[in-house]
Amino acid sequence: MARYVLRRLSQTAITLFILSVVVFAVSAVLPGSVGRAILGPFAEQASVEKLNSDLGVNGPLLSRYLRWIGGALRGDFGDSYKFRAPVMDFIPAALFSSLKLALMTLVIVVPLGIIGGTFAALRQGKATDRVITISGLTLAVTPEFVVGILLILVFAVKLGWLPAGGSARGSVANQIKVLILPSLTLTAVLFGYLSRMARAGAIEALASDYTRTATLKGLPRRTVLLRHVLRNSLLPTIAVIASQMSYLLGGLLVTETLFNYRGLGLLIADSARERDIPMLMAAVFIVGALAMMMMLLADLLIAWLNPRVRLGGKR
Amino acid sequence: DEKASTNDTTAGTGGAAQTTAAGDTTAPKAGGIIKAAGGAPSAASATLDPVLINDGAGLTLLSQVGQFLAVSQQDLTLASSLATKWTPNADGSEWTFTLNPAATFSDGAQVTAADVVASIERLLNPDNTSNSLSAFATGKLSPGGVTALDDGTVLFTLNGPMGNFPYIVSSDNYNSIILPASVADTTNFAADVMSGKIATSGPWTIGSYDATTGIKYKPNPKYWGTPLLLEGLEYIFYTDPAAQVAAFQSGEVDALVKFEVAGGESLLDNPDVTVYELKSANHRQIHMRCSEGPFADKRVRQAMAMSLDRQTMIDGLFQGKASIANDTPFFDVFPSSGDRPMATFDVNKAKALVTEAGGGFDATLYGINYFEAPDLAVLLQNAAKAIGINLKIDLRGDYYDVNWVRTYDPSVAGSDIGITDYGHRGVPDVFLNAPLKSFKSVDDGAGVWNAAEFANAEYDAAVDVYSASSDLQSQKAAAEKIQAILTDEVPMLIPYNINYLAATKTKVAGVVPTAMGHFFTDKASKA
Amino acid sequence: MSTPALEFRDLRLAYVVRGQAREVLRGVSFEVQPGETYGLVGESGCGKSTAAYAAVRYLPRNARILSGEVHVAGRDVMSLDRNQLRELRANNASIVYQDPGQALNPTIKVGPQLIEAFRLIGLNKTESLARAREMLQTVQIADPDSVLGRYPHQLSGGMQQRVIIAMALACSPQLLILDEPTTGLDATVEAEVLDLVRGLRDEFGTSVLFISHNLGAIRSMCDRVGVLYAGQLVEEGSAQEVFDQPQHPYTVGLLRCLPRHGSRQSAQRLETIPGFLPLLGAELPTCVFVDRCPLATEKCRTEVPSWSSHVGRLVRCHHVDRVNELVAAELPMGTPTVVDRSGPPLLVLDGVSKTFQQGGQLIKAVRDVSLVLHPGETLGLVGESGSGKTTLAHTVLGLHDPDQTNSIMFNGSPLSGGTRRRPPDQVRGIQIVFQNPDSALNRRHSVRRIIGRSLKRLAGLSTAEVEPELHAITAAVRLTDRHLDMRPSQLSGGLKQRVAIARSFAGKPRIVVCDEPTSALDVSVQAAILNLLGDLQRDRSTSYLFISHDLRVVRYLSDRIAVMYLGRIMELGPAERVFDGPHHPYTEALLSAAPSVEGEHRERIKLSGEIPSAVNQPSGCVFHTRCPRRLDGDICSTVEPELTPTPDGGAIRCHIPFDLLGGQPVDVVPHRGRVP
Amino acid sequence: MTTPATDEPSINDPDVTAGVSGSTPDTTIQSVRHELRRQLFRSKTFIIGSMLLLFWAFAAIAPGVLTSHDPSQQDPASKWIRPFFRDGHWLGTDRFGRDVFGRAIFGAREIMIIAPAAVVLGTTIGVVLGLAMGYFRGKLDDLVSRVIEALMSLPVILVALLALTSLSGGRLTIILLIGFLFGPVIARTIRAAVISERDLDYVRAAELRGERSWYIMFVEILPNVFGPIIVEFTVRLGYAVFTMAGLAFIGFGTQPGSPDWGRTIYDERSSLLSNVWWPSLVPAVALASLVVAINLVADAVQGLVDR
Ligand SMILES: Nc1ncnc2c1ncn2[C@@H]1O[C@H](COP(=O)(O)OP(=O)(O)OP(=O)(O)O)[C@@H](O)[C@H]1O
Ligand SMILES: Nc1ncnc2c1ncn2[C@@H]1O[C@H](COP(=O)(O)OP(=O)(O)OP(=O)(O)O)[C@@H](O)[C@H]1O
Ligand SMILES: [Mg+2]
Ligand SMILES: [Mg+2]
Repeated sequence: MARYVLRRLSQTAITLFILSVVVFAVSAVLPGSVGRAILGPFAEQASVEKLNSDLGVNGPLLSRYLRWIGGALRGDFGDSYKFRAPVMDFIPAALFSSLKLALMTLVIVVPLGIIGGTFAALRQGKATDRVITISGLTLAVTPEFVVGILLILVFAVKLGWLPAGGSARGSVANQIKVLILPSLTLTAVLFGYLSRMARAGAIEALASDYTRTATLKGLPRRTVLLRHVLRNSLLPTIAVIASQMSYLLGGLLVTETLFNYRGLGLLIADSARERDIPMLMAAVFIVGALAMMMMLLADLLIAWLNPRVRLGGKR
Repeated sequence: DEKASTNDTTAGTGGAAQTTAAGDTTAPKAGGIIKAAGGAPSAASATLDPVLINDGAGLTLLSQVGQFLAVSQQDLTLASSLATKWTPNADGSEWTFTLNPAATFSDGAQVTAADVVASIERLLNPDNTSNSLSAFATGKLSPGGVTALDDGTVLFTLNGPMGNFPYIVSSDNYNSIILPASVADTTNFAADVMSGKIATSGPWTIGSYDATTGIKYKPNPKYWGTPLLLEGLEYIFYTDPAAQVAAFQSGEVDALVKFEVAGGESLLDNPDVTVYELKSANHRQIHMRCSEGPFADKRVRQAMAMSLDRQTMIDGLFQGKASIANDTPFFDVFPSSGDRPMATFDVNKAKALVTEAGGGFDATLYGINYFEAPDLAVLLQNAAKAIGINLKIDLRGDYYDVNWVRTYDPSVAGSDIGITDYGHRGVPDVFLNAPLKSFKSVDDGAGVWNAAEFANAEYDAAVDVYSASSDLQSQKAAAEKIQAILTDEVPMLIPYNINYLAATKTKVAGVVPTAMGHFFTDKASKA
Repeated sequence: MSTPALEFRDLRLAYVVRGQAREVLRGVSFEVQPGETYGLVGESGCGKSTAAYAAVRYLPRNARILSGEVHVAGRDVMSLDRNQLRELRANNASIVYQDPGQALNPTIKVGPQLIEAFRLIGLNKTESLARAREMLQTVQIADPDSVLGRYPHQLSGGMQQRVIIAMALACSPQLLILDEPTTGLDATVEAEVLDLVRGLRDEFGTSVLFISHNLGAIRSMCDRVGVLYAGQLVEEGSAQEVFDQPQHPYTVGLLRCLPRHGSRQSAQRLETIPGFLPLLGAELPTCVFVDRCPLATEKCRTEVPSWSSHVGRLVRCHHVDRVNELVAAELPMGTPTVVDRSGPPLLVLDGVSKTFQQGGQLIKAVRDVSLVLHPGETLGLVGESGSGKTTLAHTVLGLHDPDQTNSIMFNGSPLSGGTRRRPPDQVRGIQIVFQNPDSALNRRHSVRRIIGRSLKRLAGLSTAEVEPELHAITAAVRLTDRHLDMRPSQLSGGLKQRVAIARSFAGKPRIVVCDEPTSALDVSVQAAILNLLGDLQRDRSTSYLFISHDLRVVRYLSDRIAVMYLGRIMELGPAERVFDGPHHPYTEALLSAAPSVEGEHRERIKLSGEIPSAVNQPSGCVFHTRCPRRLDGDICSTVEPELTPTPDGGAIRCHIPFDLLGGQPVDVVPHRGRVP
Repeated sequence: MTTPATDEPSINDPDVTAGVSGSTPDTTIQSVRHELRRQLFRSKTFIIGSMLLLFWAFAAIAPGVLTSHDPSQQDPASKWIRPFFRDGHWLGTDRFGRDVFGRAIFGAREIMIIAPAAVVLGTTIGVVLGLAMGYFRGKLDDLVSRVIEALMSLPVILVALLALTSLSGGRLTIILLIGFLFGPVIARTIRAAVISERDLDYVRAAELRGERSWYIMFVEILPNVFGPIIVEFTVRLGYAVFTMAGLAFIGFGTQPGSPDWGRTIYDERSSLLSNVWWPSLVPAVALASLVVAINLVADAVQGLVDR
């Protein structure tokens, strides 16, 4: 196990490096004059050029990258063009809110997905199965901004039960109230994929020899399902949850904008619009790193759940 | 004389009652907090630095704490604020402003001429790269042009005659709030106001401010005007207009500082919503390049103008909440506009013109892709198609990415036709200069945004005459000449000017939005 | 009389395939008395497993009972409701099947899985644990506690199967069903597992339904056997009698397919059963065996023979009286292959070693192997699983680089490591027939393409020349042109193996490695393949490196035999001597492990302990940890014996002098099976 | 003496009589293909799925046949007519009085061109990468895997967002973007499949014929991983369609006025708040139906491939 962990860690390190290059490269080719974008149309050209040189957006690429990554390693992603303050003054808070949202979403979608998927697997090929799969799929492909607005329309505007958005502050109860609609929006999108995976995993486990053994032992069906089937079908599901993490974080961009929820997603959307490149890079990089960590965690978790890996190969 | 102050001596905004306000019948009740939804200030405005602020969100926030010499009201006439009266010399090249002796800053100090000089000169100083430079250029005011005659009077010496000058130091030029002369550096304005380091004269001071989420105001204890009714004022920043409307509908906020018809339809005929509809000079310009390319031929440009069914446009895009414009910046909001011939809608004539000019062609329509511009683009496309011109739409994130204006960077291609947005101004001067006057150099402000590459000596002269004239009659005369030229040459299409829309819940009364984007709350109350 | 533990009453069962019910069991009737062991034999696909699972009503969704009943301990299985069925499975009947690796839940420790079984019969935690421990001891697992704490993958196949058996016996069931419990296990392991079952059966008085391909195993285990063919029992009687005087033509054929004790390929061909098992669900208003029966007459095609008693057993045949006509014909021996030992050997291995690096561990798969192979010679390679046979073969083929270069000489010139680095004639010179034809043939390519490509590459033929050659070679492996346009998936196992053989012979190889070429095939098919290999060798005087678990087969085919253990050659010599002795203690053990159909029962030489891992091998003689003839003193455990030459040109790696080594096979002991 | 003594294969060798005795399953490739086809057309999912697909494909090719309305034909007078079947507008009209149904039909084309093109590109990249990684393993595999992980850790929409600001959103851009975003993901799946294939003996056999690597990869292995490829292709097709809609949200993609579904859904979404649901929900449903259709077909195909 230790050896495996080490290998995965080193791999992740490399991946992080590549990620940083990718992020920098893409951001570096952003066209247009940063200064002009910041100062606006009616600002004098002189002002624009002055600002550009102040921001040092004209240096050679490599040195700029080194400066950036160097800072990043020290947790300093430079100053925001927009707020004229260290990017890191803004990201942690945003990150925290986003994680809250992500967590809430997972809390809803994971059990839902697994139960739905397993249920579908048990009714494989029957109507129930079809309904679950297709409805999941349909939700998954309906853009967040449609699902979101519908939710707002119904629960915030029409029924007035829940707030149409805002940031999760204050009492836990209040925070949860704020989080429900956005996380439901994300749930709608993720449920399809998750249940699909859970279903596949369950079907495989159901067809396996050890399930047959358990049944022929004379175990009650419930025990067979809970102890033997689910236990094994969960592994692939965990994997997919992790790989969907990056997807979830992507969904944040749209969802947070829609619900005016001040998290990384909204921060990224704003920074992109405002050409706040240091902020954009930092945020995107962190989102990527986060997703990567999730994959890593999932891999380790799976490894740990799977004795084969945990305890090494045969005997 | 026209520009002399009205007898209104009340401090603050002196705004007229809201135009379409529904329920401001009952006597306003004291107390309560208003929560307003608005956009987050842009990069330049993020610290609320009065020198740099360049967008609606920024000015809305700034004008809660800072005050101007005069306030441009909803009817675009000037009301006194820190200054009680202003008078020009004979040719309107010198203006004398008399300050209100009652006016004080939040630290109790009186507002003096020295403060005015310091504040305005800060904006004029090129090193500070203020957003207001172009405005002052139009206003013909240069560094050193401001002098204090005594504690209570300030003299503005201009480079030439300028009839509309008072607007340049009014709320119209939203950067020009007056701060104590002692203030050296405004780069961290919001923070400094919060900490009391910078004293301001407005009804509110800043309680807390987070450039990403919103701002909370608390009453200015030493406010010199009529006492506030509200206990507090709060702005929440939104990125997505739809989100704003949703929040407003579901009652998270009491007011929308500004909203668009598209997406806001549900508010328009809603019993418990007060909609404020203000005439404004906010408009879109569709420039057509006169120097080269398919639009170089005047007849093609005229044809384009005739191809537009402007009334339908207005109905379709704004549910009528806009006014037809005649491809000139002289909108019905401007007193100086005078009475104008209505633009004609005549597809056949347009077709004919195009054929004369050598028949239809393909072109790419560039433009911004926010506000209603995408829809406008579609409408233009349809209209053009009808007269044999095929427009391929290519809207980019925003104007400056594409550099389809060659004035700053001759190397770029420029564009034959493109849409951009112009915000509200209290006077047409900026519109007449930046995008239309012949471009000479970046430093000489004229024509810096002349995407149409329109160069017409006659026009330039006419504009100079207009700017110089300080009385309405002569302005109207000059205006008619200008309009004649523009409607004949058609360097740009200006199909409409959009009414400014703000909304509050009916329980909110007494707020005074302006087309510029101010949202004065000094007389506001909440039931 | 007591109620039978298991009783099939004319059970007719079908699988619904594409809306059609296809009959698999065509009226099967038999019973297993309490304490009796009943064997079910028959070639693959004849319905053995179906019968087994029908007994516990664990049938695929598409299975349909057409008629008949199955009774376990007197209860009609098909009429039970869900709970009763559960109880039946929990208390009365247990089943053990192939591939123990899959049968245990990989994510749960052995303990809990075993304890579960005891909890079911109403014991509490502590009791269950105690019983689990006992039970593991009963199935002869040395340290139960450590095993209880391990995960399935940490156990060897044998251990896993033991655990499963323990689990099956938890409820001390009346009926234990074993569906090929030892297929895929080593002969040595198999023997142990069977011993175990035998012991437990006697101890618990359990009735056993025992299904196996391995006729030897069946004979050594069972009191009575039923011969199943196409879903019908064709013969039933006491094991001894059925195997010694088979009464049904099918049984006769089945037994004759096996190489007879001591017979040699060069001496006689094997008999085969022509034709095929009828299609699943085919209409058979006839004798099911008619298409393949040498005695078939018109009557057989028109009348279904009755299930009638004959010389003390049940037979389903119209011509029971004529079976003795089926005397074992002495098949004419083809001209035996002349092994040319005069010239230089074709292949010389001189101290070949192969070490794998895996996760920082060194796996010494092959250690210092030296061999020679002469033209036309067949060298048998035997040894338990993991002993390095395949690795050695692959190294010769150039699929692995040997640890030190130039340790292999082919035709006088050194063989370089990778195939890609070898000159064409070396590449075509050595080819292989893989164990599993399914994975050895590209499922997406047609037979024509598979063989054609080899002809192009190896025989270096142009597209034009390929066609005639193609027909020649397919004919040589007894395929018809019709097969050329088929995909492997459309061919039976035997046909696939023929294609594989055709492919390897395409380039007229000098040496062909056969890695267990028949272990995946039924005996009747195996016979045909072995014949084919023999013929090809005779025609082309090819040399074989023949790897197999099945000593009987190896002996039948090989001139000389090499016995491998932990990557080393323990013994090398002429087939006769290696089999009849004197031989290495390990060889001796291997031989004694294989049960024979002839039913002579040697006392089995038990090998204590597990095969040591190839990673950390024992000091001294690698076999000393299990050696039954281990010498007193610590020489065996400290000094690795040399491979010392024997008079017959072979060699043995043992400290015991050659002449003192176990001579004749250990003396025969009386049959241990009990006649009811 | 009845025991066959001769070595006449058709008599003596059991296997040879295959087909003759009719005892092996249907024997020619054609018949197998035929069988597969029959299987497919038996499965309801496939029927329904392909019906829908065909419908949209048809809409993409000949929209004019399905609707008489010009998708860009504006009519301010008839703005926001409600569904259903009022004034000749099946599903009502949008804020320009354009026929919603008509736009949905015409909108199909954009997606039906872009999505497949993008996925073909992605699959090609994925297959080549996956084959190389899976077959060669080692350093190459490690490196590429890392890059892929890096790319995968970035949400598609973020990469698009970054790319958007530097590229102009044309059809080609989107195809390239989606293609290159999906390539790595697909590569991962293919790689896994290849790895399990390369351990099979037919690859050994090929090596023993001294075949070149490319031959082994593309001629021997590739046909055997068609299963996963087909599945990936269809599944990704679904994702692509969905991604396009997402791109529209960040203003990336087709230009205003285009009836493209994603774009329309985005443009019309705000009117949802005024209870005007049809202009945005109709294309949304169209989108869903297309993706569901694709997946139904995918499932059916997968079901067969798995056999
Ligand atoms: N679920 C099923 N649907 C259709 N046919 C099946 C099914 N299960 C098994 N068969 C077929 O039924 C026949 C009998 O299968 P069964 O497994 O009982 O044979 P067997 O004697 O156990 O063979 P083997 O010795 O290989 O295990 C085989 O031809 C098999 O292909
Ligand atoms: N590619 C490989 N990498 C690492 N270890 C291997 C590899 N191939 C074989 N081994 C190890 O080498 C040893 C010999 O394996 P090999 O397959 O040669 O034995 P075998 O005699 O062929 O076994 P079987 O009879 O089951 O085929 C085993 O311990 C096996 O685990
Ligand atoms: Mg079986
Ligand atoms: Mg092997």
